[in-house]
Amino acid sequence: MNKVKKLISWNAFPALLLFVIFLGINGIMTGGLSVSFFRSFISTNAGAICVAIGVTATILVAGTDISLGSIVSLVNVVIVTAFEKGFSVPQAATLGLLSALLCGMFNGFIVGVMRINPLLATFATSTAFAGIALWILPYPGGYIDFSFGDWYLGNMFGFIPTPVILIGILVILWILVMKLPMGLHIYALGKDVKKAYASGINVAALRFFVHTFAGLAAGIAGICISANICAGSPTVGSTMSMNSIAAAVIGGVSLNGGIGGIWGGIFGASFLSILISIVVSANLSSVVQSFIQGLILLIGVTVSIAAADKELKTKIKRAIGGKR
Amino acid sequence: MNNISSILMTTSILTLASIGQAAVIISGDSGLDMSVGAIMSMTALFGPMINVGSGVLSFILMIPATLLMGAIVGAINGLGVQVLKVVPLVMTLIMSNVVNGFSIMVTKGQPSVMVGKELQGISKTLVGPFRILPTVVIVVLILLEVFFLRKSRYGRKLFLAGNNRNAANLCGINSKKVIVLAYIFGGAMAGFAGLMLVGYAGTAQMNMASSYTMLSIAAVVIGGTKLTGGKGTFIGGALGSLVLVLITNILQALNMAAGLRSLIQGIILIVILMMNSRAPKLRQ
Amino acid sequence: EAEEKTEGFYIGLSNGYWGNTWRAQMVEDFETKAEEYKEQGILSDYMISNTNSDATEQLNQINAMIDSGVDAILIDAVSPTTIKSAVEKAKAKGILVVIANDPAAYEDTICVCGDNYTWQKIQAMWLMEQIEGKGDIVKITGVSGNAADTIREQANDDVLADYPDVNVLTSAPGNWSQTDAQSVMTTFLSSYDNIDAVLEQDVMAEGVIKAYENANKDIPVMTGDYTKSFFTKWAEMEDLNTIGVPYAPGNATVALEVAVRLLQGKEIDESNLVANPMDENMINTIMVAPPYVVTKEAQPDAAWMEGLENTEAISLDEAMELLKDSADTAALDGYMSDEAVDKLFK
Amino acid sequence: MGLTFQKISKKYGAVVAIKHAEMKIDNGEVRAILGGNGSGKSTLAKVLGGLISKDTGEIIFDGNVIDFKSPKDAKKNHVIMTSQELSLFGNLTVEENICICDIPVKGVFADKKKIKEKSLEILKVMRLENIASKKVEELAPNQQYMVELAKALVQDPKILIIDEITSALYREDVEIVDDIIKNLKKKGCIVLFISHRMAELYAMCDSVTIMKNGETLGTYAMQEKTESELLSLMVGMKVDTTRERKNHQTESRKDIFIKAPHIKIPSYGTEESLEIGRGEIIGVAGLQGHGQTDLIDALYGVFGEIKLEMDENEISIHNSRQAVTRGFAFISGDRERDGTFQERNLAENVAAVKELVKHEKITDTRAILDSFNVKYDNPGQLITALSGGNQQKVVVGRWLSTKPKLLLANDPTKGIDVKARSDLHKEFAKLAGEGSAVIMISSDDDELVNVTSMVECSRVIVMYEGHISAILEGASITRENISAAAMPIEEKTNVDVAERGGLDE
Ligand SMILES: Nc1ncnc2c1ncn2[C@@H]1O[C@H](COP(=O)(O)OP(=O)(O)OP(=O)(O)O)[C@@H](O)[C@H]1O
Ligand SMILES: Nc1ncnc2c1ncn2[C@@H]1O[C@H](COP(=O)(O)OP(=O)(O)OP(=O)(O)O)[C@@H](O)[C@H]1O
Ligand SMILES: [Mg+2]
Ligand SMILES: [Mg+2]
Repeated sequence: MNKVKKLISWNAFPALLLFVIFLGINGIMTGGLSVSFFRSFISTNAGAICVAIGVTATILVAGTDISLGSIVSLVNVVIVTAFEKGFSVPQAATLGLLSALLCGMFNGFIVGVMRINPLLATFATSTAFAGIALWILPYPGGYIDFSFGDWYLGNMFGFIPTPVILIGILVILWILVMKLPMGLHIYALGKDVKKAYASGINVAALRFFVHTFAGLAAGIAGICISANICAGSPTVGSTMSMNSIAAAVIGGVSLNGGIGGIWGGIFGASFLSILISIVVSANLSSVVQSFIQGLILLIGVTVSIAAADKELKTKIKRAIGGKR
Repeated sequence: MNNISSILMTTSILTLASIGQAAVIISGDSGLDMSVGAIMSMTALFGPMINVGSGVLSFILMIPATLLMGAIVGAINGLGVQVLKVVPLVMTLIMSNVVNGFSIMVTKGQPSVMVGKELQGISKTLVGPFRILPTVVIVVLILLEVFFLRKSRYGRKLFLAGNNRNAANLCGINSKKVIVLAYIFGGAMAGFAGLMLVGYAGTAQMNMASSYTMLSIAAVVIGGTKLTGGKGTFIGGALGSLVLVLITNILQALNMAAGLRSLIQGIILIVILMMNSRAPKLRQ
Repeated sequence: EAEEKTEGFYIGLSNGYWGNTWRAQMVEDFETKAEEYKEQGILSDYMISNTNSDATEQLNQINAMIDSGVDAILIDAVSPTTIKSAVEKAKAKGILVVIANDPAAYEDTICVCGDNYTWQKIQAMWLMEQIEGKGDIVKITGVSGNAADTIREQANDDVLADYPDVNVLTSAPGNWSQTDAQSVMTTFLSSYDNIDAVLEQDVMAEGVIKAYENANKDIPVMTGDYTKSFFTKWAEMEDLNTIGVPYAPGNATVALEVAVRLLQGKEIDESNLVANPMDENMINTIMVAPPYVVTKEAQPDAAWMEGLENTEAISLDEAMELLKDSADTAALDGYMSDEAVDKLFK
Repeated sequence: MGLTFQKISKKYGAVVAIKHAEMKIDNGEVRAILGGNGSGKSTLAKVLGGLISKDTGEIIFDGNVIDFKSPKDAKKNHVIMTSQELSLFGNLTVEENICICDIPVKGVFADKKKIKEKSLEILKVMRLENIASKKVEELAPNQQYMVELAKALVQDPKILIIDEITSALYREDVEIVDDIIKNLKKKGCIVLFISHRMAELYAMCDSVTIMKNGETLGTYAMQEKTESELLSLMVGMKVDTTRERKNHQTESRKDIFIKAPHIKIPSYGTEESLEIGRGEIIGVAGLQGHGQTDLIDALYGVFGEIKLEMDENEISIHNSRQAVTRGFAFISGDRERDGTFQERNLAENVAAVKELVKHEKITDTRAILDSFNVKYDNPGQLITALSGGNQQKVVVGRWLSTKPKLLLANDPTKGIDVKARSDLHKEFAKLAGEGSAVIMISSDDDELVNVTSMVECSRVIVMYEGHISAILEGASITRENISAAAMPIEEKTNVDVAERGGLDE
């Protein structure tokens, strides 16, 4: 009973609930959910989920990062170019990951050390990163050995799909970070910078770390997407940044910082993805699709925000008849 | 010379958008309007469709009509932020999807837009490089800055509500109303900017103004307004707009690969932000 | 193999961009034809999904279509390289995949796309004829990195290679946007005193004209646009020397016509297939030539009309007549008739 | 040995916050720093705590020059600062907050068990074990101040700076603090104690350094000087602290003009009623969290609609705007959250109600500021450029300039120096004298006794568990009676009122 209560009051619960409900609807509409549905769902959306994890980390310290999509594009371009220059697939992927880390560190430097508003700083860097991607590979093209795609669409340790492992790496890494003293510091910093500073927390270093982590997440997202498409596309991530912020908010992560967790980002992103499937399966007239999609999104966000609203909660509790 | 006037025209349009954006940012609570581009695109499509008898009359009607269209979206933004309590960034982001979807739904993706001579006349020359639109915008800018933002009771309330909502409420200021009105004003300005954009461009397309969202935010911030709300100016936003348009134009004139251009643009933006918008040190 | 059906197919169209009139018209053309097939019973139903350049969203949409049990999917990809996993999945389920409108190269698919190369070549050849093979010109290109832009610029380059006396002063992307083109052209005008011709592509012509009007300069010979509003303007401007070649939104409809025949078990005559623009080694592409070439007076015998069976040279007046019931922003449109498509098959 | 400040100076831009401050403190000494608002106490404390840099001067501790580059640096050296603004994180639990500066680890990971043990140890001393796993945002303000102190103590301070965190504490908490400080003294810890409450200083401190305009004027043994001597030193003139006993409450004189029969106290789900007379100052006393704040908030319509009878008319108030137009004024206890507009200047802060809500023109902002003795340069200054006390005066000025009929004030003199406090009391008395009424909460019972004595007609109501447990009038308004009513008989066991009453003249 207590566990149920805890689950219900969990920040990410509304997103989880929305996801499950929409998953069910989708199952009904397409006649049952199959293993292959989940496999293609996860392999298609692992990138978006990783980016949502990354952006959630930055939002937790009251920041944000809208350059992750551009980093994803850059990673894709780097991997393809490196592969075509003769590097092996693992080497190329490592190079892509490294460039994402560098981008993340650069963001961390600008936001943490130079103290520039994260929204604007990452807007500027996103322009720059997207520029680099387009500069390296002006046109979609190139290819990566299909063994990359086979690896990605296959399993690891016999039965776990590779994308799940990739997301799992990020999740485990983050869980470990949360167990470090740094974990508490991140939540403290998200609540109030000045107090964090007064409490002896190294604000610049934490910001730097969080953006670097976000860069890493974008790097893994880039690997997922590159493996899924096995080709180069210099703008492949361009729309991911904004989607991921919406995902985080649906997942109960407060844009003011200090509240929520990466599970929120994960469920939020999953909900957004399943929403797309539903809108397609419903076979609506094409002119109303995006309008309806926007409306459902709005409802989703409102639901998850209302669910986190303390005043509303206490009002409901009072109505049910609890004391104080 | 001609290039200057083109810069001024684009700056004027961005300035109009940045005025609305500034009001929303000033309104505080991490206020931000990510739907500026969508509103502009929408009014650019629907504004010129107004056609009642004479061209002049149509043109005169277009202005209140686009202001109204923008204001309606702004009102939904404002209510979403204040009543549904959705964070502004996300609320306005989603609204921008909804608005774009709405434009497609209504026009079935094929708007019938014939931009009239009168509307296109906004880029006519007055004297030398001074064209009608920039001149009007400068006058509007100064009037709004002085008589709306600084002198009017509403403007002063906006600053207070944006700075400290709680305190403003306890003083008897209806912050909710004040903030919603800021979104309405922001939407209306974006609506008007969209009309001017289509007048300048001569033809309308779906999503033609999508880049104006981030540009307007950047312009406002480069102009010295903090994203935390409670303070700021419209004139700063105009200067920010000029800077951004100049950068774009100069880069455009240089012949280089698109990626490189975007890289340089990003770096310039970073440098401007570093020079001009760093948060104060934590240790004084 | 199961017995071939000849009707009652379920077809999906996944459209990767949805931000302009052109694409809306493409979808509408598709819908019109699909409705017609539905009435004839050839299609049992069809579904359409749109995304605005969101590659992941498009993959989700295609997956959802596959899960809905379609017989064929027509894909206009966000980017030619981003749909591999969905194409593989569809093929694995025995679903026919037809790449529509914008080229993309995938094994075991058929690609039915607009012939960007021919389309731009016609305009470049016309422009060269107008300036008699010499002079200073400026070029406004589309969105850098876009596959169509690359092909079109290739056509421009190939044509210009034959004219050593033509000097390209400068070139900048106008992103297929009137406003961007206007601002680029304004910059050009202030940088160069003498411009003999403007070589632009697609829907940016009106931006170029506006830039000239604002600068109060005479418009030189320029390549044009193919929307009703442009033709209207052209008709009003006595001195404007230009050409309109529609890049027709009907391309996707041709893809539908082809897809239905493939589902019915018909086979394409290989002589009609050309190399895929995205992969020279893949001979799987049907190039759809422009349905019309519009010049002030129809020029059916011009050099650029050579070998274009499905293209009709018409005059400006004829074009205006064709467009009289359309919206201002609508493109001059057309697609191959069922008979013409039948000719592509064995 | 000990701690020595040599010629410390600090400027904020052009504002000189401290100049040539000098001070020497022995190990195990509890030193009070006393000074008017803006005299530089907090600045000095922050310099020591590494929060801000100093311009010149040296700090020497146990023979070594110390110059901390950050609070982190200071903490490493066990120089711990608690601050007026609190450094707690509402989203974390009490135990996490207590340990956040130095999280115990097992290997590389945070050790949750250790965190719990460590914080429980301290919380036990404070008799607050039950809040350990609560989130800080759920705590009452006084509990938060105690947690702030706990957070400092757990870092094993060699130098502890207490900057006004006691100003919101209730007496029972202050006594715990007293014990804690005695304990620290025994360990040889240096305590810098900043407070405007004289009684506390006398009870806890060994010596006192007086600051004025950023300078240290001198150091005295605490018992050497009387309260009024100290005040004269810090204000620079004679201060009269004797109280004018003139509250002759008589039933017949009461001229009731507001009746509030149903005041909701949501924290307890109770309801109270109150009748308010013209010219009356009503003090509201009670232990923290017994519904005093709710009482005032409810009257101002903060909890939704309230029906009142005003001048024999039925009225209803459901938001601040209506309250303001009815002539109510509201001074919240949380100045930063509910009072000041920190990005705006003094003039705008003052005009917020009168011009923008009541639509009455303010012709001379300076006159208003001057009449409240605000220390400022010009009305175009940001309000944050003023000290806390002066900011409070600006807020009070904002409301009093509207000539309210009923002033609701929640601990309006919290953190305000003695001079400013008596200025404000005079303003309240003046307002009452003009026929308005004042309802004022204070965490300081002495203050209530004092302020109610300044007008002819006054009462102190004492609240307990959401009810008014006593209404004291006239001569029965004494500190002893207030405490007695605040802690009804069966609970009044371990608080020895008489002993601490000795400091009260
Ligand atoms: N951040 C700041 N920027 C500029 N000036 C400041 C700042 N903080 C304090 N000051 C100035 O420094 C002087 C000393 O301030 P300080 O906070 O030390 O006073 P205080 O003695 O603590 O006053 P109080 O009793 O009101 O707490 C004041 O005049 C104040 O105006
Ligand atoms: N941002 C600032 N700019 C300029 N001066 C400031 C600033 N902040 C504070 N001061 C000055 O520093 C002095 C003390 O400021 P501070 O806020 O520390 O007051 P305080 O002593 O803590 O007040 P209180 O005891 O009422 O809380 C004031 O006189 C004020 O004028
Ligand atoms: Mg202080
Ligand atoms: Mg203070």
